[in-house]
Amino acid sequence: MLWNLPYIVVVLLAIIGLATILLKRNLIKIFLGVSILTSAVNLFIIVLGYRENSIAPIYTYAPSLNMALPTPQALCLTSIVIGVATSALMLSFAVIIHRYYGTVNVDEIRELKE
Amino acid sequence: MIADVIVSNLPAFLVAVPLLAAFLCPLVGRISPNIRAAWVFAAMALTAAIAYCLAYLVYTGGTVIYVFGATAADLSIPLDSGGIPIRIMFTVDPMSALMEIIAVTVGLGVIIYSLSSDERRSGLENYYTIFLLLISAVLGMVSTGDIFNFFVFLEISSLATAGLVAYRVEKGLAVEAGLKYLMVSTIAGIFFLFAIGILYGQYNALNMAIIAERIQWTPLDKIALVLIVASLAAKCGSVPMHFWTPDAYMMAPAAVTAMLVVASQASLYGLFRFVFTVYGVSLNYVTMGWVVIILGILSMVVGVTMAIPQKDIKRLMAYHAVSQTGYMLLGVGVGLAVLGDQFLLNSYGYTAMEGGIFHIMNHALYKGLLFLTAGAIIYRIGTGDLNRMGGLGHKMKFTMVFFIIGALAIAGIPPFNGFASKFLIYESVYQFNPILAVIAMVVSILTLASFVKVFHAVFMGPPREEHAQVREVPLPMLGAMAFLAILVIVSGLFPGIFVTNLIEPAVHALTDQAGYMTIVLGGG
Amino acid sequence: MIDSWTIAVGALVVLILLCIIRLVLGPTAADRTVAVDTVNTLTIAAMVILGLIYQEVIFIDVALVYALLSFVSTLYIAKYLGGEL
Amino acid sequence: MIELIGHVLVLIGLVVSAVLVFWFKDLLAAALAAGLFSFLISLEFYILQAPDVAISQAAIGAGLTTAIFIIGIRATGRYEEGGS
Amino acid sequence: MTIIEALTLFFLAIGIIFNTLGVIGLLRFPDLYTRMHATTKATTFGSVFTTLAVVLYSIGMFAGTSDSQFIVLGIHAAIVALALAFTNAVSSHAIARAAHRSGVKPEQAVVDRLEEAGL
Amino acid sequence: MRRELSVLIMIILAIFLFIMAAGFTFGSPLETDMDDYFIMNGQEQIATNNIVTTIVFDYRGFDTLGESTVLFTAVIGVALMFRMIVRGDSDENE
Amino acid sequence: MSKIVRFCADMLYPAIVIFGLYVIMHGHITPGGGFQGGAVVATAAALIIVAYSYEEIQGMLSKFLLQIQESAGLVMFAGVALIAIGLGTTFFYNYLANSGLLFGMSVPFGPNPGELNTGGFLPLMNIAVGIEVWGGLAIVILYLLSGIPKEGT
Amino acid sequence: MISFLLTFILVFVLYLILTAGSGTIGVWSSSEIIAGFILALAAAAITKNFLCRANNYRMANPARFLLIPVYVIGPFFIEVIKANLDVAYRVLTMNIRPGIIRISSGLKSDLGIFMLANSITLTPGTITVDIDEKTHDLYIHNINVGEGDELRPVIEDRELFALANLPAWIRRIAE
Repeated sequence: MLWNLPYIVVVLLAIIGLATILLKRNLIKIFLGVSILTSAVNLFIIVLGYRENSIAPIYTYAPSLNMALPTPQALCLTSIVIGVATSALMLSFAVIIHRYYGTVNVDEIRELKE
Repeated sequence: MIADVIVSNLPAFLVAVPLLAAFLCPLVGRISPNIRAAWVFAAMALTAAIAYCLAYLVYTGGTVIYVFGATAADLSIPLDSGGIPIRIMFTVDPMSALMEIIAVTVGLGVIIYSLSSDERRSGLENYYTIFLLLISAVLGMVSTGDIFNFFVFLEISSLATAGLVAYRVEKGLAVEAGLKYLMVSTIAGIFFLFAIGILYGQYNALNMAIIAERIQWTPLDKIALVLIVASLAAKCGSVPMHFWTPDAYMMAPAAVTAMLVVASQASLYGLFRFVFTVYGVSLNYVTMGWVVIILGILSMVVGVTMAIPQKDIKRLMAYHAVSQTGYMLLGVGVGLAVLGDQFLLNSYGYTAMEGGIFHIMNHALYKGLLFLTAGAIIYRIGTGDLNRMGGLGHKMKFTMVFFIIGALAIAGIPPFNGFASKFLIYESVYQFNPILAVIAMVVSILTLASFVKVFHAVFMGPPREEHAQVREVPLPMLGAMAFLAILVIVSGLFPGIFVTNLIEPAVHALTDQAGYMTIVLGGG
Repeated sequence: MIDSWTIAVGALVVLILLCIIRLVLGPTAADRTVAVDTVNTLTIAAMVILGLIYQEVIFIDVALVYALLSFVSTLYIAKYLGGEL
Repeated sequence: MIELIGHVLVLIGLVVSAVLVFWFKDLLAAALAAGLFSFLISLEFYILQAPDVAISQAAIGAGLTTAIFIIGIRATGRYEEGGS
Repeated sequence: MTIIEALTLFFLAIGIIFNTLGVIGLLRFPDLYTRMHATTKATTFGSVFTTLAVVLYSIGMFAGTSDSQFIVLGIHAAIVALALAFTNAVSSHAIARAAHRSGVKPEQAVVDRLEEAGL
Repeated sequence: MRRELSVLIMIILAIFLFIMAAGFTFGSPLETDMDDYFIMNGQEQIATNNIVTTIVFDYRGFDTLGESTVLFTAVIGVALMFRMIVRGDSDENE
Repeated sequence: MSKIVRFCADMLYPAIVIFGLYVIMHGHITPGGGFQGGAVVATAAALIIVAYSYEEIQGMLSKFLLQIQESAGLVMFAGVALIAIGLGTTFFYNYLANSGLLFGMSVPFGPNPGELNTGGFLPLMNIAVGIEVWGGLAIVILYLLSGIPKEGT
Repeated sequence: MISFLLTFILVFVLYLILTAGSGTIGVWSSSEIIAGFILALAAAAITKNFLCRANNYRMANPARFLLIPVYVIGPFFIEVIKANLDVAYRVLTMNIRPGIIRISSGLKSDLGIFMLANSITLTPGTITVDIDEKTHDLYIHNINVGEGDELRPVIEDRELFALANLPAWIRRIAE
């Protein structure tokens, strides 16, 4: 019914995230791109596990036994925590870099370049 | 009884012991420096002992399976699950065992070195915490038989490595190098997760063996393979994505650099594991083999040509690390290219792969040794600039000897271990395609030239007056270097022992996809 | 009865999309913050009603987490805008 | 039918807010758009019957990530071009 | 249709209307403070009313079936409504304060005592 | 140069990802046997109603240990980064 | 922030903490669990941090305590899993499920509202992870705040 | 100690409200009550310094406490509805005179000023913009400043509310 629209959205999000990473020059903006890319892959994993007319994989009063697949949700939880850990570390790097160079523009902090 | 319990749970302890030690390290490390050093050393030694015991078990008794959370450790398939492994499992085959041996050996040497060389720095309790975390991540990566678990350990190693590379925050460059590494590995990790999603979505499984059984080589599988190879190649510093390596290797403390080599090789191991075990039979061998070969050749050539004009000793060595990674890729790639043809495989394919995998081990040893000597030099004279060195030969005799051993080994001069593995690669690659062998030899000669230059710049020449106070480095650092140097010499003098006992089982385990699947899926 | 809930959710989602227009236009960052804050409120309402539509009591907890936590991020933005961070 | 339209609208909102993150020059506005993206993706998880993931996205994505990004922007400078 | 159902629908309609008015106000009003008048109050009350509609629905269902899940539904929805009213008031105050401090001045204002006080 | 290369990489990846998107069908997973096992047996074996938690902490508990370790690593990394600022330490240079 | 926000933070802090603990505790019945609940409690700490200035925070939240909390949570997590080895089974074997001890009740198959006293060691692990995530995320925010340059530099 | 007890009672009640409907002791199950007790002890131990920061235990009196819902449902609600109609009229006719005015409240306690500020914010037409930390005077953005009010430096708080004297209620509850 919805055809593959969620998958298409995943692809679009991934492309936007990649574009932010590759084309933007500001470190914070790049990190925002990374977080979008992470969200895209999370959404991809969740969408993989969705079944038509299913309920959440938690037994409550809800009578139906047609449940969405639980494994992708478990994987996605792991992925979200990894994402927040990575962005915390990256932001701390950016803060330190700003203290040394006074800027977070990628083009201006390339001192290592030959 | 207790011994039985410990032996049957060795794979769990292999990761749990360094992890527990790391969790407690920030607290224990605050008490006093001596307790911290004792704690770290004890944890590392215990881990090494566990790894050696496990490797012994694997080499004598065949692949060890450990299922987390099952009633029995080898119950890979529950009785009521209809033939699917549902839990995470460790599958320690000889290849994994080899990597574990390498990791803990280098790790032990590096810890001893680091306890002495880094003692004047600040934040050491956190530093050693991350060090232990990195070691446990590497051990987990090489042991696991589950693709998502592999991803988790990959991320641990990414974050830990980035933290270690940026350890010298008083230098802005270090932070920049760490950030660069973190960006590359994060994006690689995200695409790796995409690949996991594709494989999971098609086959509803996360275990390597069950995916290997079900895989059908659809277009989606091809995309997943491309994503996996690209991300892991970026992590191990192969050529198209090698730009992070020189910065990271140069700015990290010497001990960390030696460990970085091991971490990169764990990614390389993951690449091999995915290509051979997960995709295996369904793969188009020749194409894939040539892709790996071309990656390897490019890495070799680009690495060595970039290395020659370098002015910084660690940066130069970093480019050589890229170049040496190419040898491994070349050897294994040749093996992969002929994997479909049993005759060619027997005639030279196995030899090539033995060369490539032996080179992993040798490279970890001699490159670790070289980085440690470079660290020793920098420890005493405070700079890595080749132009500001010279005449250190008299002041640092032992370091010079160790440097010579490492340099000769990396250049492939007999009787050191570099020669042993490179020779295996040359002779087999020559049968496969002579041009490749010639390129490999030329690269080797260029490597030798480069190291002769370094040797001359550092140790020869007249003594400079600003280095008048330079003395030999402390004893633990010398001990660590000697430890690795002896291993280099031993594996160079008796390569046959190593190849027959360690490398051959590893190569056969890597190429034997059906055997892997039988062990995991048939062991109900 | 359920249909009216569904229509309500549809209306809320349309309103969320309309708020994005203010996010695009908003001349100052404070305007954008107001837009995002509005989206929070609407999202919480939509989540509560969706929980009822799915007949799953437990889903309400998500809305509760949301209601309590989106507040914190709004405060961070406000503190930054006010120049006190 | 209405649920379907709602679902499609949420997906469109996701793409639009992601484009906004790319497009804004003001990093604070970009962080705000990322927060909005987080809310919407959490709603999408909710619609896709993954309440566990929706909670963690709400708690981590909407609450904490926005906060640490704001702190990061404060520590490094607000506008994308022209450095700090 | 019982009284409770009718009341539920009424609350729901009020909530949606409030929300719509709030968002229209967000789009149409000229400056920040008037927009905040429109949005924070209208959407807060709109969302609180839709949530209260859920509470009413659960009360009605509990009276009909005496199933304990409707207790949980009603109480949690009520807590959501409470939290919404509580936090939205404070956050709109915080935004207004921050906006004034960051230099956004009210348009067509007849008087600005805060500017004069210089806090 | 760099910009063109970036656009090229993005186009290649976009093609890949669109092929990927076309390979799956929304709402009907291709195979479900492992997850059906979890749904049918998880509640009984672990005595837990939330199947996701069952997977996160029991069937794939080791992943969760790794995941917590990732967070721990990040925190220790952040502490390592900010040690100069917080305590005002400074190292002797090498 | 102004007095109103500070007072609101003071009042909401216990409420969010108990709500986070509720999410942690009910991880095996309702959506939620250690990570989500831990993140909620960490956000409560973030609320306190945002309501007061950085200097005032020093007396309220101690980095050292949070560090201990984080380590303790992880050690508890691994320790609970390691006990299984002592009982003769494997790492992460759920030895408490269906045992009748603490958290060891059985649940009937099929739809049911759930009971707190079930789940084997899952609630213990939820608590452990909750403690860890709480400490970890709060300490990250504290460290990042310390990186903000002082005025005039 | 008093603050610990008060916090404990508050969080315990909150936990019980959250878990209502789980069993048969009242509407709670025994395990929920035990767990709630332990968790409330933990939460109170952590947060005891926050809830009663001002060492002001006046609100522990149930008579005052229970007045709050009465206040919200009664006068506050009436005021909100009246103000809503007023604002709707002004929005439709665009007959607005916005401005920021200063309100003197005379309230001393934090809770009182908090309730007044929130009441003002939630009443359509007015937003609390800022607060004078010393005198507890509020600065309010009003969508329709009364004629002549722009000239007065300070305005009494009860003049904002036409129907019910909200400040008097708040004073009764919180002072």
